[in-house]
Amino acid sequence: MFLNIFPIFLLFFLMLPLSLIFSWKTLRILLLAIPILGFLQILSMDLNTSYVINLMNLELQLVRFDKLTRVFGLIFCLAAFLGNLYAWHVKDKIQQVAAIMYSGSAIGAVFAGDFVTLFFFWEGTAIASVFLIWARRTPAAYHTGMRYLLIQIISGLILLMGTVLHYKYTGSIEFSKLELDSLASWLIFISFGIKCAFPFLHNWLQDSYPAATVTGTVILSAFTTKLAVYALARAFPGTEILIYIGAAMTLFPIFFAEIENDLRRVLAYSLNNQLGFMVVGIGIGTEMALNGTAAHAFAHILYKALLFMSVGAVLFRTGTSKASELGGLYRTMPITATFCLVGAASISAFPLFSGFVTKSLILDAVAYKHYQLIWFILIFASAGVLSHSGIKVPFFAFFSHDSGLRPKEAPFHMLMAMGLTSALCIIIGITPGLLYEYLPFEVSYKPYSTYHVINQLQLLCFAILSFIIIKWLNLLPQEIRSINIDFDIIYRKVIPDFFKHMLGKFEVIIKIISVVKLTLIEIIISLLDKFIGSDGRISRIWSTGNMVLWIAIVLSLILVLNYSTNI
Amino acid sequence: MIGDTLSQVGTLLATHSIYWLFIILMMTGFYIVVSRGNLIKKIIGLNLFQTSVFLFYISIGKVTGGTPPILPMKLKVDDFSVYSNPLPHVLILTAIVVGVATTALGLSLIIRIRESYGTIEESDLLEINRKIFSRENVQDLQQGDLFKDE
Amino acid sequence: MNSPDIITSTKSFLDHLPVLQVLFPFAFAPLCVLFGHRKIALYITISACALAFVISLLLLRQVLIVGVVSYELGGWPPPVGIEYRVDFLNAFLLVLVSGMAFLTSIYLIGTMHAEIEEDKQTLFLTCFLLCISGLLGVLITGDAFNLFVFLEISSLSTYVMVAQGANKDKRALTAAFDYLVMGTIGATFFVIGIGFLYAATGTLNMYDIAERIREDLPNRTIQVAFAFILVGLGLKGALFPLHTWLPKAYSFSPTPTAVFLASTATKVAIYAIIRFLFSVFHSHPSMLESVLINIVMPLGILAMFAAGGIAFYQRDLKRMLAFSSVSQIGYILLGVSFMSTIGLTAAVVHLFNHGISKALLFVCTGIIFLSFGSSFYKNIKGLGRRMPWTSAAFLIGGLSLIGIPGTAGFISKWLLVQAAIEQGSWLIVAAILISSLIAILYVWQVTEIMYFAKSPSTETKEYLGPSSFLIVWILAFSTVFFGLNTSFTVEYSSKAANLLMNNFTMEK
Amino acid sequence: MKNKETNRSKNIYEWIENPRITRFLILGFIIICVGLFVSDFFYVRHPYFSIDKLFGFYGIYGFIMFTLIIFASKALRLLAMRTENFYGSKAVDSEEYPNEELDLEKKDVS
Repeated sequence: MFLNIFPIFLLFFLMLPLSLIFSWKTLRILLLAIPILGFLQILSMDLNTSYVINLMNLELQLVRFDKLTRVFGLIFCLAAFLGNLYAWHVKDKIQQVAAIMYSGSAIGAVFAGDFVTLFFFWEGTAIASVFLIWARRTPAAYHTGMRYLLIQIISGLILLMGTVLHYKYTGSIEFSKLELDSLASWLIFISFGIKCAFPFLHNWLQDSYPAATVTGTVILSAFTTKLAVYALARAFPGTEILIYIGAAMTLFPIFFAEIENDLRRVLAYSLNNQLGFMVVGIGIGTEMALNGTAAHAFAHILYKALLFMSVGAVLFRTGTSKASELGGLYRTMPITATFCLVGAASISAFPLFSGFVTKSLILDAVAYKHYQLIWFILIFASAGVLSHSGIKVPFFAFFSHDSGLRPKEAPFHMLMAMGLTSALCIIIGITPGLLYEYLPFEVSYKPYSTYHVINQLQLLCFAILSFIIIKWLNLLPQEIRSINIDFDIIYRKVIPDFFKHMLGKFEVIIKIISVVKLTLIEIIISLLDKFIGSDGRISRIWSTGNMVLWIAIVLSLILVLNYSTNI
Repeated sequence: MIGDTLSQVGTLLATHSIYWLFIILMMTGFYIVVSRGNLIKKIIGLNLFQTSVFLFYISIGKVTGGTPPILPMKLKVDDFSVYSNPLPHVLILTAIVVGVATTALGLSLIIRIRESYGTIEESDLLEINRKIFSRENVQDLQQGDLFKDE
Repeated sequence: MNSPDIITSTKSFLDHLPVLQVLFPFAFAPLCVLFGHRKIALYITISACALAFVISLLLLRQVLIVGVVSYELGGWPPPVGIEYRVDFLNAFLLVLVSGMAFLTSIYLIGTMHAEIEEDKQTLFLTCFLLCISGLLGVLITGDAFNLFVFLEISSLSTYVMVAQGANKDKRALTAAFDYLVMGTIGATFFVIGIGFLYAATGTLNMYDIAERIREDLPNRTIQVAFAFILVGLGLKGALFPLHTWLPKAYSFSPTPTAVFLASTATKVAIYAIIRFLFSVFHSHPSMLESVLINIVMPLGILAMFAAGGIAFYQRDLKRMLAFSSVSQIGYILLGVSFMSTIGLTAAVVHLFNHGISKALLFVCTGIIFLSFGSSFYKNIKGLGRRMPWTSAAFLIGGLSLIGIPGTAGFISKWLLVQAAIEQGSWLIVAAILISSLIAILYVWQVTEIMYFAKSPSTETKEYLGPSSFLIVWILAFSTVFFGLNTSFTVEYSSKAANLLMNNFTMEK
Repeated sequence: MKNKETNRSKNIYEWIENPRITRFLILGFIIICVGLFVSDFFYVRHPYFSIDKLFGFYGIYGFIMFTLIIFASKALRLLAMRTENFYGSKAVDSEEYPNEELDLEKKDVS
């Protein structure tokens, strides 16, 4: 049946032509309807089907549907729906269409069965998503978007190089498990790594997410990195190096998040840290670990979106998301505060919230494989998550000292989106079986054992206790209007400064070049104007005599040519 | 070499004199179309040009010593008599019709042009048309950037 | 023109398809005048076009079965009598022309009363039908002189159709007059060429001429005939420096005329060029080669760039589209001049695809013109919001002009690039790609104005009757359809190209 | 500063401003912590490694690590902190969020 293998991304891409035609009123509804349709479609599709088209001697597998695809497809549709609901108030057509194209590309990439299709959607996500940053419409956002786009496109190009090499080595472009044994697979690995924000490749994430619009960040947070997690889970399960990379990823963002002032950037660091858990799961590569990764990605998209939504709502009402400017908002935004607390509890993995039932899968998988050090790092990172996402974000935004701001409660559609997401977080936390059913492998895991619950509560409660004591002693890092340098200083400051310094010495030559360039351009433009401009030699109206003369010229050209060559 | 060519040309002139006539006629017509500004004169030139081609066709059909390709009703038919090729004549009948239609259409267009523009001199017409063009463009320029609000 | 004796013939209806193809529009044309009422005339036109379209489809099927359909007009066997001869190439283009005629006739339902003065509508339709029959005749006939007659029938009626734009802009009159002068000279050149061929061979049947000149060594008569025919037809087909009639004729004529002409008239002339090159003069390959490579190819490339550049400078949609047509014809002639199967395929596919896309663009422009009274860029600011349906369709057509994958234009450009690669001429590949960039420029300019400029008012104002709407979206849909599904276009074109190239390679 | 009659009834977080309740809650929280710590006696533990066999390991680990994080970040801050316009106009940190997109409605506070 056709419907059974319908490429769902088409549904999303349809919005681009439709957006040219329909009024914004209709489009808004379509923006919500399409993710729902996609969600239902995925639910109704038969497992292990594929849809192949033949394009210029390449077999492109547009749809490859199995359990791993399904769980990511479902959460992407869900995230698209929630993100669009949250953005109901936005009247910026370009931004919203870019958002839906972005989610469509991500879904297309998840369904891609070969590297060429994957590349297409890989770049699609890059190009579509940058509009969510540019939609802020400030020069700074433009520059940030360009930096983001550059890195994303480079990731795509590396993927393309890897694909070409892979095809050369193996003669296949199928997107399946790879071994890290050739240049091709390393290139592909690095390309995935860039999107997955591996250490030292991570700065695009913290750089761009706080620069996006209120609603854009929510949507951005859901797709790009989780797409990379999916790609890694598909191509590199059980690759040991991922375990160490993942551990490093959980570790270092904690400290940066703790001292970061912009709450959206705090969340971006925390996103990076959560990705680390998933990457470790992929590195372990057992069935349980991969289940854990998929489940954690699922839960993570929801609670991370929830946290971004609540901070976004604060930004929407107060105009800032900086911790130093906020505080005490619970007085007038109690509902948002509650949802934020739900998100915080989920991400900190309190029992009965979604993070708990998914993270413990990964932790146990690590423990079963006896990676002791890694396990300790992950536990440490869990405490770290609590410190910045669990406590810092809600505390500084809604509680803390009174900032004097008295904004209105978030608009209804935002509350709806946050409410739905909160409900999902809690539902998954209470009945993990619902989610486990859709995981790539069979699950026989019971998260709610006494041992687990008490251990987790001990960890969290004592950490909170420590927080209370530190707060009481007034030793918390203060919120100061500031930024913190990270690895990106290398390419944002050091290298450009170096080049500027170098180029300064050749100033004269540069000046000459620019002058020559300008005069050349002027000459070309004047020539163009003279010949093909609005009243140019060729483009102006000709008299009949001129026209007829040209006939004679062409004719004689042909005749002369014939006479000269054929005698 | 040159002498050879000259003698060749000489024989060509002598044996194909009728063709040269048509070519001169054709060039005259062509030249009129190119050089005259008056639209009616242009049509006349066009006519000359076409007619010369018709003549050229008819002359192809001529067979030396042949009779007209008409079957005489009363005379006895001589089986061995040579007659000219009738096909070009027939073709040219069609072509003449086309030529007449073209001339008629051209002239009626000239009437309409005269009604709307008040002139049938091509230089004047060109000037008027270019003025209209530049007026359109000037309107554009005055508005400056197309993206400005109105 | 002889007409067949249908009643006494023992042949079945299907055997008479070739002549009926031309006859229907031709015979229905006087009916329009006879009835005199514009509504009745319109329905007569539509039914004639519909019949012609159906017949062209039947013919195409027949060609698929039989290969080449030959029809003796008046019962005289070919070398003596006039022969109608249908093979893959003209069967394919017959579908294009009659199909476009049919769509244009439907488009006329909603727009004729606004475009053409009331008392002239009947006569306009008569001319329209005559033009169709002329174009179909050019495509179908196998007789060189008959081709001239049909060419003139279509041209004469075209001049009249162009002049009908005079009630909106008086420049239509001078445009029509210039077109008349140029067209007549072109046709006369063509006749001179035919005359020389006749003098050399004593026959007018194109296939017979081909047979007879094969035995001759290349001689002056044939060379001169070739030069005259190429220039004469090149003029009708708007070969680059001979294109000057085209922008004026397209931009000042009523839009239905522009729609029909842009999608068919030049295409038919180029068909005639291809026909003469590959079915008549193919026995003199070295002559063809030197002319094609030294004259036609450079002119084609020049057209791609110069006309594209001029299109970028235009400030009026109609003129922009007209110049872009000249540039696209450059692509087609470039494809022809490769003298390879794939190049010829590219040319024929582009004839078809460009016909559809340009018709779409002109239809949209027509609707814009009717809604705002002009199609200047300054009047279409923010059109994306005011006329969403038309603008969207226009965008699709524009993308096809550029050659974006997923549109018809991509297929032909892709084939053309392949042909160039096959020739190993990377310079030409670069030229094609760079000229596509120019196309991006002039399409993007319009898109930007349509979608990103602020419009003076926001009310929707779409002059879009059900018939125009239908036509716009049929054309938009087929632009996308033929961009995704190439089985129809590429298959037939490559068959046609194979057939033509066979002639050619056999000679070599 | 705010109208007690209208707002108190609406807000679910009103208790935070009451020091008695907060003190009581913190006390309760400490009791819970102690309870969790002690509860290690009462259930079967499944330690994965040797260290987490320790009594109350998770509590101790959590407490120490949290403290460590806070102080380590304070140290990091000394190293990494810069002014907001360190990257100049090419980063969003130095600018305010553009207001056109926002809906900065204030709650009516009389």
